[in-house]
Amino acid sequence: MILSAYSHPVAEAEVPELSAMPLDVVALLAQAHHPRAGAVVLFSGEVRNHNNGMDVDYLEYEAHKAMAAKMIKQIIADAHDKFPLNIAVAQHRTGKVIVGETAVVVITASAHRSEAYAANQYIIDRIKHEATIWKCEYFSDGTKQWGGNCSCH
Amino acid sequence: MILSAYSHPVAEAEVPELSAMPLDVVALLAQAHHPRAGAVVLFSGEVRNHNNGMDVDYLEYEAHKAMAAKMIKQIIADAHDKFPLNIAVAQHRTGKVIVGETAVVVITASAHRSEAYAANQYIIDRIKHEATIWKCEYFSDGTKQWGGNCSCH
Amino acid sequence: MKIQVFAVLKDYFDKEFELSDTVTSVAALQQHLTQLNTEATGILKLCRFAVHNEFVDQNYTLTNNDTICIFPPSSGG
Amino acid sequence: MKIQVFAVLKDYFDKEFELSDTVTSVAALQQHLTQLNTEATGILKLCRFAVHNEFVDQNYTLTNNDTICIFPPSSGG
Repeated sequence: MILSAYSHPVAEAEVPELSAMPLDVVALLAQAHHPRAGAVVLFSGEVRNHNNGMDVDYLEYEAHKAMAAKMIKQIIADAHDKFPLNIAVAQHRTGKVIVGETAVVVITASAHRSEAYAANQYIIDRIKHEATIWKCEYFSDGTKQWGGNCSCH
Repeated sequence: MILSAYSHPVAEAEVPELSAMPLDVVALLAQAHHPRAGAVVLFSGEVRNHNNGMDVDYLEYEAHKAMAAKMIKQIIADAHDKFPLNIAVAQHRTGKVIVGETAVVVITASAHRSEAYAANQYIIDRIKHEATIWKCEYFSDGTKQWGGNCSCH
Repeated sequence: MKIQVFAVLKDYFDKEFELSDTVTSVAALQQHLTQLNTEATGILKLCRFAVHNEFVDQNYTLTNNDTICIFPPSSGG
Repeated sequence: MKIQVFAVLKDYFDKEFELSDTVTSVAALQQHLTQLNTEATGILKLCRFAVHNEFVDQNYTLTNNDTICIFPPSSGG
């Protein structure tokens, strides 16, 4: 990364697992470096303008925040156990999220890229399926639809 | 992404495949959005401070630029054929790259995340193994070593 | 006991309500809620239950001071 | 013909040099270079060859006006 060849690796504890404000993906990435990590993988789950043929206006994410934060922390810890990671961070939006905004971001860094990719997928899969977070889609025709399908299964 | 909810999707042709200057990963990511893409995956291959037990000072990338650029273009085109991608961009450094800097970046965006991850890995694997680009590692003890092992195989 | 429901369950129940009836297990609570609103039968079968921010299973013994959270399947991301 | 070598091959040959000898195929060129520097035998076997920015195979016919690029295995990333 150009910005931060010698920056201090991001302290994972400083990244809140949930945020009611837009996720600052760029700032998270700019910090996610480690001198021993040759591979950094970032996933950004973004709100699409359509789903199942319907025009999407915006989403709203409801969460049981205390449990969701605890679960994301545990998923990150499990990822560190399973993969040799230098960095693993994840952050999920709550509240209203408009088309094009990021709903969830996961960043992993490892010495080798296969593990950075695998850990990244492991983390996002578990967050989507386990964390106490629910999406409600609001469509252009005024209808809404609760979760079930994630934006990018 | 916070910066660009309605930004114009990055025009892939505008991103040069090779760059002698530090890669602006953040700027590439900030542009890499598409209203139909629910999943954005970014890979950044960064220079580690050690390799095979040796302290690395810096790397130098040599390239046959015309052929490397053409090959990366073709790999991106092949990725579009194989995967339903909204965006695929890749950029590789040439010249001297210091520890912590990005040597190569790949960004893919798709409606669904499994394809964004798979396409991203497909592109970086082929760039590393096929493109006419060679790494030379310069170690703290004054020795150097040509390629063979990539930073994050 | 206090019941809190989340997400799509709010289409079937109040977001938060007191239950004066004496249900003594998660299984019994699930059964009781199904009777309150039969349309929620299917979704309730998929739900997870938590007390004091910990998931609990069907056999968990409920007391009148508990707050029980009921979660439909996650749909984050 | 003009020969350009890349990366680790520069430890064995000049980066760029003229070859006056008449070699008429890539296979013959590879053989010729092996004789020029036997230490390069192993690495030359792994190399790819290109003429006019296109890869060419062992049977490709070389002419005296060609510029031949010789590439060791890629090590980008």
